Amino acid sequence: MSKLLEKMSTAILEGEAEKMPNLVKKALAEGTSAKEVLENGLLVGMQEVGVRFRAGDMFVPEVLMSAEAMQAAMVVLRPELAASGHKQIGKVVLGTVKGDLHDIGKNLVGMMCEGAGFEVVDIGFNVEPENFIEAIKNHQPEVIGMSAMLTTTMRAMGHTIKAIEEAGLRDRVKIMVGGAPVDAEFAKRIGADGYGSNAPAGAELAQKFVGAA
Amino acid sequence: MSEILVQLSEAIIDGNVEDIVDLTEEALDDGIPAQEVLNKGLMAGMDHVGAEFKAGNMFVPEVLRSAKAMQASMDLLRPILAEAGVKHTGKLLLGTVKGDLHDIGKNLVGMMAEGAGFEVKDLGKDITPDQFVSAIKEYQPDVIGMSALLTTTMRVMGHTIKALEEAGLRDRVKVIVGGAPVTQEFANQIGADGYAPNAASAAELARKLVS
Amino acid sequence: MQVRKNNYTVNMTPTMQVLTENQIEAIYYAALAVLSETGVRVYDKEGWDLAHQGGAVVEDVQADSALVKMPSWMVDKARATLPQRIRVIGTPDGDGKRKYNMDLYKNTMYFGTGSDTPFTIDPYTQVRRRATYKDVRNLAKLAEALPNVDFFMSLGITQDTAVGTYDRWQYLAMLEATNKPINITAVDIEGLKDQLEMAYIRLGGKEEWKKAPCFSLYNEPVSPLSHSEEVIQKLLFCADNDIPIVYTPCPLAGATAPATLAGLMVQALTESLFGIVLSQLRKPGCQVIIGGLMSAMDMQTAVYPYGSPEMALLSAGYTEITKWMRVPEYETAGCSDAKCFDEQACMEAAINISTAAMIGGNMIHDIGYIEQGLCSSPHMLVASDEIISRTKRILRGIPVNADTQALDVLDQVGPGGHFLGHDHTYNRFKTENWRSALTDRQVYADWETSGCKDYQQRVQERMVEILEADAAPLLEPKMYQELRRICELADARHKDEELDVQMFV
Amino acid sequence: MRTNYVANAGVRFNVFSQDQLEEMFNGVLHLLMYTGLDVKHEEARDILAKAGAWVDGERVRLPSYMVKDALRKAPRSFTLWARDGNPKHNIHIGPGRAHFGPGPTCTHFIDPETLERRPYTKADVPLVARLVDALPNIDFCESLGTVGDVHFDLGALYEFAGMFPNTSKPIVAWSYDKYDSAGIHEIAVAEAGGQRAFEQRPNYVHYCEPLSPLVSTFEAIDKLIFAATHRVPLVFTPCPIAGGTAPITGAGIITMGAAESWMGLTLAQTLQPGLPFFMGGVFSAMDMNTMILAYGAPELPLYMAGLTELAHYAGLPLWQTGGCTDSKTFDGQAMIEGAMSVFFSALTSGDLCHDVGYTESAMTGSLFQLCAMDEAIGYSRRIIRGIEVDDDTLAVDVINKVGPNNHYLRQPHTRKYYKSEYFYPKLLDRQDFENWESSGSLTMKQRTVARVRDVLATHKPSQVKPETMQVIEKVLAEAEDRVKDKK
Repeated sequence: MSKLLEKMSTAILEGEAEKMPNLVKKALAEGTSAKEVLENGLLVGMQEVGVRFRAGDMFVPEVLMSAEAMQAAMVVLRPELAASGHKQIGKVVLGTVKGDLHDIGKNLVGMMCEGAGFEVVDIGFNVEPENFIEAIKNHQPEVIGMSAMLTTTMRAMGHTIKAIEEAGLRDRVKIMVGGAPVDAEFAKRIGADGYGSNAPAGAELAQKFVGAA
Repeated sequence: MSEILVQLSEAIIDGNVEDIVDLTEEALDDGIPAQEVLNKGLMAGMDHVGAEFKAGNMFVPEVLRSAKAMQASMDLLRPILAEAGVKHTGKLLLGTVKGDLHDIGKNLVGMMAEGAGFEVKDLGKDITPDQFVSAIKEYQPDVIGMSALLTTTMRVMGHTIKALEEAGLRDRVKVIVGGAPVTQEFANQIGADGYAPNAASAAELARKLVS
Repeated sequence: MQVRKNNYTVNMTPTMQVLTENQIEAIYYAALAVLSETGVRVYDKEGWDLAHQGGAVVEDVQADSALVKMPSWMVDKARATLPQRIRVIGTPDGDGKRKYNMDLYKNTMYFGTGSDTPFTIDPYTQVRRRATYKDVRNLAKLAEALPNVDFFMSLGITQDTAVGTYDRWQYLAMLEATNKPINITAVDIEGLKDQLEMAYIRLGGKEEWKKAPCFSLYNEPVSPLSHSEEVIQKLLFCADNDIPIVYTPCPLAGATAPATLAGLMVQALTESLFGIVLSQLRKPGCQVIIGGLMSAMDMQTAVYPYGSPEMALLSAGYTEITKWMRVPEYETAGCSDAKCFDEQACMEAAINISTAAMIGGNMIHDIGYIEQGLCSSPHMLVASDEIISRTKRILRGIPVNADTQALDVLDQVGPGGHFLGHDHTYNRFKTENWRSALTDRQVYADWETSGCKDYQQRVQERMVEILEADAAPLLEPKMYQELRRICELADARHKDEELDVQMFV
Repeated sequence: MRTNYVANAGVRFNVFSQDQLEEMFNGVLHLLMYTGLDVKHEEARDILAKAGAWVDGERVRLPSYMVKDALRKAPRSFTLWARDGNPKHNIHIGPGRAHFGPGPTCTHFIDPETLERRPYTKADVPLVARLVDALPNIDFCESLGTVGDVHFDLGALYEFAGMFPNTSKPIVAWSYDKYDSAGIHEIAVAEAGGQRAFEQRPNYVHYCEPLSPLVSTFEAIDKLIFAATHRVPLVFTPCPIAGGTAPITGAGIITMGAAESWMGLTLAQTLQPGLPFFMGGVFSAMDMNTMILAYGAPELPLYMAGLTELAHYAGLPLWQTGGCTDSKTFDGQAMIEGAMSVFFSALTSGDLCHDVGYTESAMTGSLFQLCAMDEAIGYSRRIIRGIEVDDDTLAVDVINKVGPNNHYLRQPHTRKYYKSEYFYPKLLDRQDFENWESSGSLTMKQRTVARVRDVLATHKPSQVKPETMQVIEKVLAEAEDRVKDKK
């Protein structure tokens, strides 16, 4: 692996967003392919971040700094990837369901997904089923993530899935759900494709859905 | 059973030191034999106290009150019982071993044993093996009880038992030991006849050993 | 001889202080600054209109919300009419007496449970599962029996009843098993109305409610600085109907609140002050209890810790602020992050109950919570009751007088004696010394003989003993039917909502 | 800029008011002056008589001026030094500082491998010392046991010999008699580099225990005289039991116990003015049914808190008690009792808090209790640090910047504070249920066992000088020689 790619993954690990654009540009200028930059540079760093976080050696604010660094790199890299016809990791649409104003968990999932290289569209909180449907049509995401913090609002996740089915869009997306009162059993019951018990698990799940993990 | 005996045992249970002397006199005046006053009045009360204490429903200060009441009544009964030639349950000799000045546990055992009908001789604390030996010669106890509260002094119980052996007295008495750091295992190790984890079971143990 | 002391101050209890009055004021005035300069977002038009009429600046009006900024004089005005004392009294027993009284003001202290956990620990199998109607009734029965639990909240969501109406069923389950004051939750405004009607029936009329309500309502704005439509509507309804409102945000330092504990308190106070002002605008004298659950995000697991030292410390510090303001306080303790009732649950509860008791919030809730408030544990409830009893012993402090200093007793007993037989001991040992059947103090050999039971096993046995004790039903069959009818009517109104009925169990 | 502004640096806690403290203080002086103590040491009685005490047979009564004079001479602030000079292991005694460590003399020990209760042995000493050395919230060392597998007179010496090379944290040394004391001192002095060097930087504290009620035993006084003449900082710690060997009331037990300590203080300061002196010790209630001294009773933290305030009022550091339990096993009771007592101990800033790791009412030492309490102490220390209030922590600007319904995770303010503001537990688990389940559904007991074993397998304390090892061997050999004819 080239020195530059190594530097890149270290910069990701250290959360040095300001260094990233130059590093990526330099690597591309040296002739490293966009795919290689992504896979052998950026993602290597992010994988290490995941490992360290799970081991309790990295803290949420540090992980978010790494995610920011990843994002900064992706801004430069994304057009290159598109130009080279290389498939991007994917797009995730996230929202907290209708009736629920809690969105810290969802925000965290978003940041973690960005860190994993996803393009994230956050449609906010108190989101009606129709708005989810609209977002699927507009953004063409591979993955939908829904969050609910309250027992009273978690049923809205079921309503939303139903609405997506009725709109004929169910096959076009994978749906993951999460939030304090949710568990795997409930996710299955309402017909979701998966359940993430916490933010990193949500991001991992999204990666699994697109075959990136 | 006569009302007065019931009152006597209740006075024991309540630790009613004020009334027990009058009640004892009343019972004797009624013509109830001293032996019966002891067994059916006082001892019945103390048995109840022992059981309640063991069950965690009565507490040390209350038990001590009961023992005090028992003592007050016994002061009256003892000469009459002696006259009638009634024998004690047994004689118990107690002491905290050399080097140890803690004697609360031992005091409590004494009071419980008195409640159980023993004649108790308390040597006090800081008692050398030699003092135990000469006390046995003097008082002829059936049981001796040794106590130690410190890990540093518990070994002296072993020395004392050795001294008894050397003085040829070991067969004449049963030896029981107790105290916070003492265990059954340790009691076996030093050759004691029994170990009791608390005051109530020490009195019981003494009773078992003489019966 | 002078027997009474003169010019002499006594600590009647130990005293604990996190913040000085100056620090409290710094936080309070910072909150006023946030309320007037940053403002809060209100997702209810009736709410922002009311604020506007009362003098607030309303900006950035959107379809569903508006930014409301309140000048500080509005807070001063609201505090002038805000009650400093609130009473909640439980429901009547067989003789018609309402004996469980919560008199909430500056130095009083009451403990109670938390509410609405999706999961519970089965009392017999000890396995974690979704909570049911029967669980709530069982937990209420425990609360009724435990002497140091003063109020109850539904320690579990009844998930074998309809999702849209579970609040009524929960309330019924609680009324079946306890007469203690209850802090209810409501699914929506309709659920609140139904429960109020149930309370009127249970008390025997609205007049009885006016003497003293038998429940308060838990109402939670969303941090940071957001007040949802539901929350505002419930607040207004409570103001109109003399229901005490617990207006309690749950900010999380570093995530939904500033990372510093002082910053979190500023924000939480801003959120509660908004509730206070709005309630007093709607109806001067409206009864508000503020406080909340405050903790710091665990930056390793990204969870909301309920057993953290920061939670204990924030609860204590915030209680001092509310005492200074003379608003009844809703504190937090008796909860843990442990996933089962283990040594961690006991350690965390021991310390957070200690801090809560030393500071003395008026209503201290969340007893019985484990797993970050997602699971209730009957064991934790029973153990917390005992821990509260322990801390109450410490709260009694060390009185100093001739009698307790016992110089004459010491002189009588002298060196080398003992105090066991002394009247001074006999007369006091039952009140001076704390004991509990759950706490083992046997010597090792006796403990072995009695089966080597550890604390968790003893708690389990005590819990089952209470659950299986015969208890006369608290509700007459006719009363039960009347209350149940309201729940059933609610179910009937919601019966067409798919996925809503029997969603979990 | 704020003016005329008072802030709390940490959490304040008081059991007594100033008036009550003054009354308690004078009660102790009264007791010493009119009731007095039995001092079972002739030389000590002579010394005290010469200094002005009223001696009547064994009974010694102290006029108040003597006690006040001794209090004035005793230092409130001083340092106990790590033997290897590691600044992190030094203990600075002074206002507002609480330190923690195990206690001595349990007969039994929980075997770290089998988890069974068994007699304490020589081989256990280094384990305790190494764990103490590694745990971040344990500040000083005691052995958690009485060595049972050596000659019965040499337990204390083997304890010190086992602890000293295995931790550089200051040790509180218990001994049977002055011969032990001399051996222990020889080892410590060897490492310090001579008596003079030791006096300047003492690396251990000597522990003596008088008897309640109101008796200064021969051994306690004999050891005190040794420590005072060799300038070894001293713990003089009675162990009264309310209702048993002390009045049942809190004010009564504290008054009596303080008098017992101050008899030792007066003698020590007469012999060696300025000797660092800790009053103590374990003040709790008797369980009136099982008759044990209740190490887990709520009275213990309460009475200890009151005693701490009295000590600090009198200008002395305190030998506190906490982290102990009456439970026979590692369970909820052990945690409730241990955690509450360390918490209150931390709140009152009792200077050295011992008995951390005691179970079964001081009969059994447990590394697991010690390790769990390390966590409880860390937890308590976070609480007593209190809440800092200044313009930066009030965060009004940050709140304004973030506004309603947003989050703070990416704020520089969060990045600045998230490590210093929060406590990060080592044993308390905060995972969500699924992660906890998939990582094995471990209870705190299981996690604690794992952590203790991990520390014992990996932690390496700093070594003592090679010469010191030789002195240790020499001292032990001489001691064995001294007792070889005693059975």
